[in-house]
Amino acid sequence: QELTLQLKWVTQAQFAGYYVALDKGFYEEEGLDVTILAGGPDIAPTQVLAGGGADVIVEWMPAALAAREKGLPLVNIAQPFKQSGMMLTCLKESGIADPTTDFAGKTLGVWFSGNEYPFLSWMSTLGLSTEGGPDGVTVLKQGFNVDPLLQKQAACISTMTYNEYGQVLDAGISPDDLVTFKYEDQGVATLEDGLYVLESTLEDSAKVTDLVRFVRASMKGWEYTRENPEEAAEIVLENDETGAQTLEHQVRMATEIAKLTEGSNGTLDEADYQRTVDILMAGGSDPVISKAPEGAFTTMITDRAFD
Amino acid sequence: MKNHLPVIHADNISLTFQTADGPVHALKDVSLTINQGDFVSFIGPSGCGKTTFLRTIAALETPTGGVLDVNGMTPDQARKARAYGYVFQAPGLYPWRTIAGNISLPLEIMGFAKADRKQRIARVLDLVELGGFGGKFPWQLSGGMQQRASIARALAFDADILLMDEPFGALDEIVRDRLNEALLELWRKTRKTIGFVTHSIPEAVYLSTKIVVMSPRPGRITKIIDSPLPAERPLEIRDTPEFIALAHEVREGLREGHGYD
Amino acid sequence: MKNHLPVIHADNISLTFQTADGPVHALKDVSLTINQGDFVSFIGPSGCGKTTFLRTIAALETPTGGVLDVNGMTPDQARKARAYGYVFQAPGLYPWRTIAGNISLPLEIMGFAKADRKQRIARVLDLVELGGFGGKFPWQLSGGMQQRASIARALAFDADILLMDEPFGALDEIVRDRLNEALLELWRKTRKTIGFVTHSIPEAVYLSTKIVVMSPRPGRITKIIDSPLPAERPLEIRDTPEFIALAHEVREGLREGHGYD
Amino acid sequence: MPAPADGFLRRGVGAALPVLTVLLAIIVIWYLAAVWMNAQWVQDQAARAGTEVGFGDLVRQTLTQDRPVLPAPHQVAIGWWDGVFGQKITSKRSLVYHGWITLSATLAGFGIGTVAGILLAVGIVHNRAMDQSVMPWAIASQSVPILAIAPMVIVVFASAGVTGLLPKAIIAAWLSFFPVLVGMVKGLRTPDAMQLDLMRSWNASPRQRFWRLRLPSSLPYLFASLKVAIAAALVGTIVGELPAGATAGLGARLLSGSYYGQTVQIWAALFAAAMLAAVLVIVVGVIEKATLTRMGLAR
Amino acid sequence: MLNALPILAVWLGAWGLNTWLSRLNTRTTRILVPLIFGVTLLLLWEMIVRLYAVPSVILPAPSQIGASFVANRGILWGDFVQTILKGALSGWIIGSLAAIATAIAIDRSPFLQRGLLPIGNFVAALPIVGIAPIMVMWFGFDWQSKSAVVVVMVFFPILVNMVAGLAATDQMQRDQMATWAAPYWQSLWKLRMPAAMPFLFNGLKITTTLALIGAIVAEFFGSPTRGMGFRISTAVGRLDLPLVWAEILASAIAGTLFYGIVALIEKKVTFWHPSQRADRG
Ligand SMILES: Nc1ncnc2c1ncn2[C@@H]1O[C@H](COP(=O)(O)OP(=O)(O)OP(=O)(O)O)[C@@H](O)[C@H]1O
Ligand SMILES: Nc1ncnc2c1ncn2[C@@H]1O[C@H](COP(=O)(O)OP(=O)(O)OP(=O)(O)O)[C@@H](O)[C@H]1O
Ligand SMILES: Cc1ncc(C[n+]2csc(CCO)c2C)c(N)n1
Ligand SMILES: [Mg+2]
Ligand SMILES: [Mg+2]
Repeated sequence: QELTLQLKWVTQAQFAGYYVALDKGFYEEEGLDVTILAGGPDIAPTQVLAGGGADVIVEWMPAALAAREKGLPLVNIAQPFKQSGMMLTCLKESGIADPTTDFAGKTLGVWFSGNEYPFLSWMSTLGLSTEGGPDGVTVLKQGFNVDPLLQKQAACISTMTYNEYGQVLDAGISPDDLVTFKYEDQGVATLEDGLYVLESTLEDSAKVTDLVRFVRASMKGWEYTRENPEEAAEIVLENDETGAQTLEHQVRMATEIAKLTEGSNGTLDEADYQRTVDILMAGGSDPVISKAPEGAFTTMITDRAFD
Repeated sequence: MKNHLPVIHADNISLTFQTADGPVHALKDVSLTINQGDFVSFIGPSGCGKTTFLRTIAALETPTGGVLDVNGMTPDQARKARAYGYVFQAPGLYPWRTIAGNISLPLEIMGFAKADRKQRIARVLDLVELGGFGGKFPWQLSGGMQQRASIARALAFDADILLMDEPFGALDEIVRDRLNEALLELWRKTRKTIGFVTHSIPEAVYLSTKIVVMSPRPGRITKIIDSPLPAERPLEIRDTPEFIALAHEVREGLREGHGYD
Repeated sequence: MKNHLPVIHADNISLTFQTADGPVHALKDVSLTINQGDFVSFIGPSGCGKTTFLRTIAALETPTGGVLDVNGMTPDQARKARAYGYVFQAPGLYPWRTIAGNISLPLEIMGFAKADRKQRIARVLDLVELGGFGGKFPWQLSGGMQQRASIARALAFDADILLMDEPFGALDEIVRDRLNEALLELWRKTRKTIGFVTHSIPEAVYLSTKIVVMSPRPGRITKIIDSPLPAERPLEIRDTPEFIALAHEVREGLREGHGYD
Repeated sequence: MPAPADGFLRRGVGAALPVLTVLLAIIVIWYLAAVWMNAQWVQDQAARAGTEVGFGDLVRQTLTQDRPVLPAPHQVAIGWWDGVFGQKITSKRSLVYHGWITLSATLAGFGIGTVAGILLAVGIVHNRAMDQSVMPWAIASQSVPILAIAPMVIVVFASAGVTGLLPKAIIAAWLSFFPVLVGMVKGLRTPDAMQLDLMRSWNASPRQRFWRLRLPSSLPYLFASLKVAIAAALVGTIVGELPAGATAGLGARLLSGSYYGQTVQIWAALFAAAMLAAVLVIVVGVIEKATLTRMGLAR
Repeated sequence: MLNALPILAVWLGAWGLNTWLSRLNTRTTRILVPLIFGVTLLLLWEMIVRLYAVPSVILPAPSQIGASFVANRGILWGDFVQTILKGALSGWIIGSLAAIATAIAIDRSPFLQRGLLPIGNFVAALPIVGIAPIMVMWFGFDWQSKSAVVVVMVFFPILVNMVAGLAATDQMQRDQMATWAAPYWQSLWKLRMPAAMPFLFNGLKITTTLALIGAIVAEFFGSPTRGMGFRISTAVGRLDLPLVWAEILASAIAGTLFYGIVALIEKKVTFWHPSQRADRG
């Protein structure tokens, strides 16, 4: 059975579980022929799914729910990532110590293309405008790297615990010179990498069986990754076609990712889901989603997978 | 020397171009008969319709009035029957073909067999004294040689009627003299019917059996002069009183019709 | 009629161009004296160095041998002293300037005052019978009119020496006759020294006080003919025996030096 | 025959000397700029470490940084050399491998664009309705931001089951058809009225007129625009590789260099792209020269 | 298959109409024909999207795009100002002026010309968009970095054209200047500059579209929260495809206008050039 998975971003250890499952033959064991498509800055996985270019996508829940409200019936079928790895990393010299008071008037780097929702929610809970000015924050569309911080073009930039933060350290800035605000700690964490399909896929029982097998094999891959981060990193490296990744960085990423997948067998925790929805709806004037979605997730797949 | 079979017969030809600035009467009520073997020169100031008349004969323009008859056909039928060899003022050779290739082009288009083409090319090259230059590209030749090649091209497919629009306009006087001699020689040998446009009075007088003087606005024929000169014409004939008298007559004819701006 | 002040004196001038195919002897041992008020025609087959000699006088080329003296100066000093009005074969008008603007251009460069410029432009436009066309752009005029404008431009700043390189080469015979008459008239009025290149024997004979026949490879003077014709020359003079004899002499001179290929 | 060889040599040196001088000047300016632009970081680091740097150290450190703002020429050269010769050409770290991916899409796009451009030009020259309809829209098509279209082209093609080289090639073709169209229309229209009249006086068919007159006359124009078009195709491919989730190719290499702030990698990829462009243009130039010489059009 | 019939019918109908109109060849039809062509394309697009039920997240219909264009005109205007006016236009102007000045400066030195021209020709053919990430790193997020990319992109094509233009006078014209003993600046102003204009405008026209590409590509590597490139990538993330296409439409309109304005100025400045003059007949 053929199945195509669209990743959210480029080939890196963030998606190690899937690559490991592919490489170690876990998918094959389940009788699946899986193709993994790497993502990129302007690839919106939701759009690829809608266009029929993929059967399953890795996406963050805010983007998925926003797309659902736009009329694209996305359903979460599994949630390998239990925790959020997102944070804002600031230079200490910028004088930011407390998010509630110190952000005003500062310039912050943010990722767009559907990744801006957690940040926007946070700012609206803080009551800060994102339109600049002394009482708001100036937002930059952050590119793909941590240069804005190194070049001091922004006071803070978005980083993931497992990726960009490490790059800041690699660039020669010591943790002592940095201040970090994890979304988890700020109480604005939303669910990240989950697996999503279209509602219509779930109406096809043959497809559902495939998905069950797919999720089971993927989670086996994640388990393997947690136990063998180094080997997982090597597998990722082999699959990276740009040849830009380094083993060192991927090992660190695999190790950090392990902390985020810890405690999830892939089944979505309804409480986490509810918290994410609440945060997204909390945003004052311009919430990411305006009403509580219905049928945006199903545990049927994971239930059958781990029965 | 004249042959009394009429080849081209124009009866009250008119041609008006519609332009943005209003109509231009390039030809008005032009009547003329050209017989088999005639060498007819057209002379007249710029814009008097010489080119237009030649083009009309060759069916490159369609008259807006009058009847034109070529060997009992319409000009367009005659064109399709490949009755015309046309030589323009500039040689207009194709730079990507050798001289032989250039002469071959119309033959290819008309579907002559390869062997036949080869033989014809050799013949006309000799005729214009360009034997041995067939393999050269046009830009490797002088202007005079190019013009001879272009005449060879028009001769190659043995059209009955040769139409030449100021073929020697761009050449210097000495080269022109030589080509004039060569053209006369050719005409004597082949007895083709030739229509020849020129700006030069001596050239017209030297070459023609019939000189047609035209005048502009509207383009019309003001005088037709039959030449009393013999067919055999050495270059020195131009210093004879007959020649000078004839040239004088042409010049007077020209001046009468000349509205100079 | 001649005036015996020498203006241009060439003594054994040679000019060799170094080209990829070896040296070209454009001029070899050319000696000539031109007096104040002379009208000198240069005639000869293509490539005999007529243009090169005119350009050498105007300091547009530097001779590789010999001495050239213009009013006691080197040609380059004379050029800087703005001694020359040069008319090229093509009109060479600037398409982005009107006719008046074109005539004005050398005047601007030479620093004439505005009012003076205006007056001079009006004068020379009248002289070449282009009054009323000052506001037109070059491309709106016929070739003959453009050529007259270019002559007007060379006249506007009253240079002592007028050098003209086949100025009427591209015109039809009738227009050419008119311009020849006008040029003679102008020369009679102003008594400028004129160097004039042409391919046409009648033109050279009709205009000149001195005819210089040249011959190519190497470019050299083969004959210098002083004209016995009077200064007053109606067009009809061309049908007189003196004229025809002179023309014949020039043609013979030409033919001698002519290596025709 | 020492003379011609000597002349050739002298001419060669005569042509090379000014270019070399300018190149040298550029390299010197580049080094100065590298020192100047990278100094800030060296000083920041020193300040964080609480030390002072002397001038000698400053220069040395600015030219050896891992993540320089502007890498020094020798760093780029080493990065490029390592990318081209330091790897197996099948390695994903090899610039040859990525260059090949980009090249194949470029050539495919160039091919599609050229064919499209020529066909449109032929249509325009022979059909007045097309002449008046197509040109304004062809110009408009070039103002569409292809970078924005690129991901969508990829998605639309992917949804139709087409992935890989073709979508990128389409984007390359989008940029390269235009110069071909413009040049070819001009070229097909170069035969003057006289040459067309000659054809008519020989009673040539439209087909003969096209193959024996219009097409050969247009070739010099075609080649001139092909040189522009192939460079444009390369730009198109690289732009197509940037956002569209391409995982290999020089564009992807530029981007992944950008992800990880590896300026040397960006510059090395940039130089590889530059050289690819130069080689492509030169190859078209050589073909042009050969063809035109054979046709007797090159003098 | 049946769906294809009406599409085919519209196509053939419009084609026939255009063929007929183009025969008339009047001033009105010369405007009408391309318009009909464009409208037909839009119509076909609309029909394909509707008849084959193409999801709007893949390809929205022109009607949706139009509606989005109208509804979002405030945003579109802001993006236009940011990307086109501040980024592309400023860069284009600076780049052009710099190129013209450089061309004049090296015009007097054959040595520099021989040194710079081959390099200029070479650089003009390079995929310069690749410097966008570097420029964002150097000049920051705002329009300055976009402008810088555009400056570098347009500089060499204009330089090469301008240098060629300054050399485009013919021998006779230069000789004329010599016989009048014209000093350098006079012959530059009165001869070489006007003669160079057709070449210069050739370069200016080519670079209008380059400027747009450069500015938008650079936004991709970092930008403030406005600009056409920013909006497009954000809107794709939000699956607001009609807005994406509205931006594309805006950019196409802006680009065509930009080109058109330059072409219009060209027509005014080089009115004398044969290519600008309607020939007889
Ligand atoms: N295609 C055309 N459209 C409009 N007017 C034309 C066209 N062809 C020729 N004319 C006009 O018709 C008149 C006659 O032109 P024609 O070319 O026949 O003159 P000509 O005697 O050959 O002149 P020349 O000696 O300058 O070649 C001129 O006024 C010319 O402007
Ligand atoms: N710049 C140059 N470089 C090399 N050779 C030249 C140059 N200018 C002229 N020649 C050569 O010098 C010779 C004389 O040329 P010139 O132009 O003076 O002849 P001409 O008598 O004016 O001929 P025409 O009647 O064709 O104008 C010719 O052989 C020509 O090819
Ligand atoms: C233009 C741009 N958009 C989004 C992201 C964010 N993103 C997508 S996946 C992922 C995980 C770790 O890299 C992150 C951070 C980015 N980096 N650049
Ligand atoms: Mg004519
Ligand atoms: Mg000459």
